[in-house]
Amino acid sequence: MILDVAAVFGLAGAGAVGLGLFGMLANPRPLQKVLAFNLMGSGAFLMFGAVARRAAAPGLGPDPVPHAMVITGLVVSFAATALIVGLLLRLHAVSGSTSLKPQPGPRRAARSTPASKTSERGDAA
Amino acid sequence: MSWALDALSAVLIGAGVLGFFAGTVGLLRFPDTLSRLHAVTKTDNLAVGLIVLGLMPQVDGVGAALRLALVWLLLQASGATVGQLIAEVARRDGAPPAEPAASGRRDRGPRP
Amino acid sequence: MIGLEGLLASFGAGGSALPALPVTLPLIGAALAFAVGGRAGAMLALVAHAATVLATGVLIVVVATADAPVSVALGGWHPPLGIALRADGFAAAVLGVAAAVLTAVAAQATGAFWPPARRARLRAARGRRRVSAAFWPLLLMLSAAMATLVLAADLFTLHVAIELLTFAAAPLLCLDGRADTLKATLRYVLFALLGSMLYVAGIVILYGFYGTLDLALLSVAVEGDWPTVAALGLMTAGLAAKTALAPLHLWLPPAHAGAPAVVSAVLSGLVAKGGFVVLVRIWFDMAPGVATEAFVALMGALGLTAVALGSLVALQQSSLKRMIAYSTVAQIGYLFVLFPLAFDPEAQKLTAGAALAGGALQFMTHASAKAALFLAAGVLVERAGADALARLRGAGRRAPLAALAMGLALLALAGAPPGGGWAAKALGAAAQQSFWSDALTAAGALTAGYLGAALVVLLQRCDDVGSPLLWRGAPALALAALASGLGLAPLAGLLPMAAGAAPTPDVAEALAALPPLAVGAALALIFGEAGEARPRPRARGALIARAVDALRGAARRVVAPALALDAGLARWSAASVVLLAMLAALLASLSPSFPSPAATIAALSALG
Amino acid sequence: MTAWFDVGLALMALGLAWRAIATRRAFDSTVAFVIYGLVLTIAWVRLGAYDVALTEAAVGSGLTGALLLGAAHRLERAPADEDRPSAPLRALLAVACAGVALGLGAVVLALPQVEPLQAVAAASAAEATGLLNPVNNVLMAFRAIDTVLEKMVLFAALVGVWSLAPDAAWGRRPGRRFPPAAEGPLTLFARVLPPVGVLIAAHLLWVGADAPGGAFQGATILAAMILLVRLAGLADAPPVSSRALRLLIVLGPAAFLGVGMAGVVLAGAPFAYPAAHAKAIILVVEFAMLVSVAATLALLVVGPPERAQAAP
Repeated sequence: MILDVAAVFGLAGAGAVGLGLFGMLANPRPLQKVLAFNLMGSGAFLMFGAVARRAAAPGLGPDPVPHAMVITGLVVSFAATALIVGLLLRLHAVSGSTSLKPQPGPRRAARSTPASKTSERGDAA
Repeated sequence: MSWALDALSAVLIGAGVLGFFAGTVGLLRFPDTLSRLHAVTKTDNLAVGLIVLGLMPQVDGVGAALRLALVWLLLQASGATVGQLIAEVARRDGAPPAEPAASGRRDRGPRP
Repeated sequence: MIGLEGLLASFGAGGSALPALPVTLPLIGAALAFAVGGRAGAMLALVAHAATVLATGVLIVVVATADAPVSVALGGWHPPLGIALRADGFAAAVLGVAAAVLTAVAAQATGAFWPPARRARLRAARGRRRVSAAFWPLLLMLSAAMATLVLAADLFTLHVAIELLTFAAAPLLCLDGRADTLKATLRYVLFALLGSMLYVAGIVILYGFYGTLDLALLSVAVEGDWPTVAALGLMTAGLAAKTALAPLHLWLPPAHAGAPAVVSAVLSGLVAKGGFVVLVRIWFDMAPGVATEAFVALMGALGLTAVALGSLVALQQSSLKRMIAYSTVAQIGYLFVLFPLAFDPEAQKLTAGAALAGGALQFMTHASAKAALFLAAGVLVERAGADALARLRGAGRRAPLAALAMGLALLALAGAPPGGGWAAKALGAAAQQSFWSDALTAAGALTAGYLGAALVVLLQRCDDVGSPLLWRGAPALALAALASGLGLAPLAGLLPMAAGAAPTPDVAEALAALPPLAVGAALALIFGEAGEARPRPRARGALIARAVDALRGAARRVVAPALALDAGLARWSAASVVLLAMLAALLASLSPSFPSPAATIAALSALG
Repeated sequence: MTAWFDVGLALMALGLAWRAIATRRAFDSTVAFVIYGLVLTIAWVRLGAYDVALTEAAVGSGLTGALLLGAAHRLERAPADEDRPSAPLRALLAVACAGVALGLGAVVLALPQVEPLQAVAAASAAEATGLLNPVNNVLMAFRAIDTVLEKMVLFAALVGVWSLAPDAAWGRRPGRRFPPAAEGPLTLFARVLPPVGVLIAAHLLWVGADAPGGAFQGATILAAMILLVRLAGLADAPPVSSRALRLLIVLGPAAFLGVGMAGVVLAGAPFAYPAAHAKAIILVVEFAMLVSVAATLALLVVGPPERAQAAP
């Protein structure tokens, strides 16, 4: 086991995946969940960079295929971020909050029972 | 000849790094927005210039050297503009930009 | 067949471009429809879809008559450097049903989603213009993404395709711009992205160890060592999150119940199952030998959990679309029972035999029946202006075709011959794993129960019949007819059934389907009026009525905990824990040292 | 010495990542994320992935940062969300996530020194396209379908973002209106920089054939120029109902798809290029994509139409 460039940044990528995963799962704010998603993605891509570096051929440089995939992945992540930010801003404009907790709206409240407090899912009799 | 150029590069880049260091110390230690801004913009412009000058003998070809000069020019222009904008906001709000200026004034909650 | 070959020749060298057409044609259509806009744009979208259906039809015929899968190396670059599109029987079957669902959805959408005339200057026209400008390009991109998912033989291309599927589906969910649908969409997108990042981490590992992401090349290279197991565990957990396998279904019911019915039809019918297609590719095409007995048992158990939870919650819903949405949760579970059914304990690997054919049939039946249910619900709800079952009383009488579609879909899903559900079960039973196929039969009774409960309400007598909406239910009916006739379809050329093994419906089979249907009818009567307070003629005080009421009360109390469980699982933090626990369980079950359930049971009984 | 530099860089990235998820204020964590992106850019350079470094700086840090900063600013007064996991639950999640990270770390350390099959194959196949930049070969030739689908993902995201417009604003100009600023440093900058930016974008596209760079990186710079001009109030985006704007957006994907299908006739397979003109065709497609992607990226940052009244 050698701690070369690939290993160092591969480990950093693994760490970023863990941190991003924790952020997505544990952070209550949607905007920071998006940020955590980006961290998770960049961590996975960094691991891909380490993979490419490991496959470096003498005189050729790193394997270009993972690089191309990382570029594609970064663009897809940006599109995802843009879409979520748009959804969040719209939600904020409509409801004044960015909470994702499903709450019985005025229309639903009429139909759902008081017991189903946490969600609009259990509107049973 | 090449050792002379290398030495020149080393001196210029070393001076640039020193400049960056000074600017960063100023950013962290100066009391108010405008003086922090002053420290950063002045020394950084100079430091980037020194580093670019120091790199010029190391690149091959006039084209690459010209591109380095372009990088320096662009950094100058954007640094100057952003400095102006931050100063403008700081003057208007009276809030230090280290607490993000444009939006500021909400109290910091405790760390999670 | 000469005509066909002539047609093929026009597609280039021996029809090499054919598998690419279901991907590229809708994408071109989406771009054109968006750029042109308005009614002309929507017309272009329909033309592009028609062309896609035509290409898909030709592809299906070619695949059915060819001996080997039809594949094309894109750009002439062969794997590992390039990417191959590969159309096998499974792909052709899924493509066919996807084309049918999308056609029915497009037909229904020409009503509410058709752009208003250019001269319409009303404020409402502005909103409708917005909705239709988004709907048609996104529907086509969704179609292309689905085609790529079943055709691409490269794990990274599958990733991009599944992202395209998510991003095309998400905006469709919240076209109405209401806060609750926006919330549901956000939860969907965030959870789906979480799943795709786990998937990406998995493919990074695979690339690191094998140097390729091509399914065929990987299938000869993979071994069950621990990095491979880690990669497959991450990918499976991620895809389970994307496909809303209960207990990771937090986003699905609110999203699918809140969206416009036409959108729900395509989302529930196709999009929700996209992750499952990738799982089939990974486990059956790429790493069948890595699967362990514990792993397939875990997948089957997760599937049955989803079936039980989804069905029990659906039984207690008071709104039609929510009920259908929970039935989607149940049906995603059905699909996962494919894993234990297809596992060959002697060879210790997954086999692409009759069980896989049954799984494909389940997929096709659920896709078409589910889309039919949502389209029918759309017609009924639109007419009544509400989707609470209490306000839909008698709605089926006004829209008889929609009600008939619901009835046919019920029969197909509950496993009555000659429906697809019945054929799937017959094929599953042929796999000799009686526990899992018996469980499926029992689940069919639950399906008949909740759908029957809704039908009872829909067909009740009501005074205000109004003008009938005769033809609006036609697309739904067509899909339901497809679902309930799939058992007769000549699929032996596509799906891995032994020659002559295709089940034939006869009297005995019909009789065998009766007990679950009878149980379903009983459930329908017990839960038939869930959620509505109809004044009952209590004054007579008949003993029987009171006994029936007591029975109903008891039955409802028995299933009530499912609602509480479901509400708990809908919380983000609960779903987080479940996701990580599922990942851990998958990894443990895949590790070769993990004892198989059969061995554990044997050891336990030896102890006893 | 070098190893310590890398270790320091990696630790810095992880520290910034921690700050980005652990800080309460969205604005602060976004700033940490942007700096994280810049550190990552250097990491990519260290890994020898210059094309990725350019993309990371431009998109991962730059455009994503701009998008998130704007959103953080607008959502600043939003009430805090309540669905916060309890402390024991967070501890449990933290342990599990640490487990995932450790597992992935173990995988990284176990990575074999595989034979660089793809790298060799990519280098030897490069002559067929005439491009010397291996990454661009992969993007434009070997894995062209991925690139097409990725462009469609961007397109779908734009359609989705636009569909979030309030009904009353549909058909109007996207985003908020930036009032024309008084003449000042920003307006001067926004007049001086764009011509330089256009030159740099064209340069990146052109050298991308043989050196790090390419249509996407160029497009990001163009998008930044568009956003700068808008920010300075010098120009506004055209209304979303504009046919010209829509054509501009689909030009790139449509050109790529069209060339891809023409490959069936001209070169015998979809997404194949006739060998004699491969480089020229790829450059034309890349130019179309440069324009479309630049417009799409900028519009994604600008957001949906939200002005109910037509702009004066």
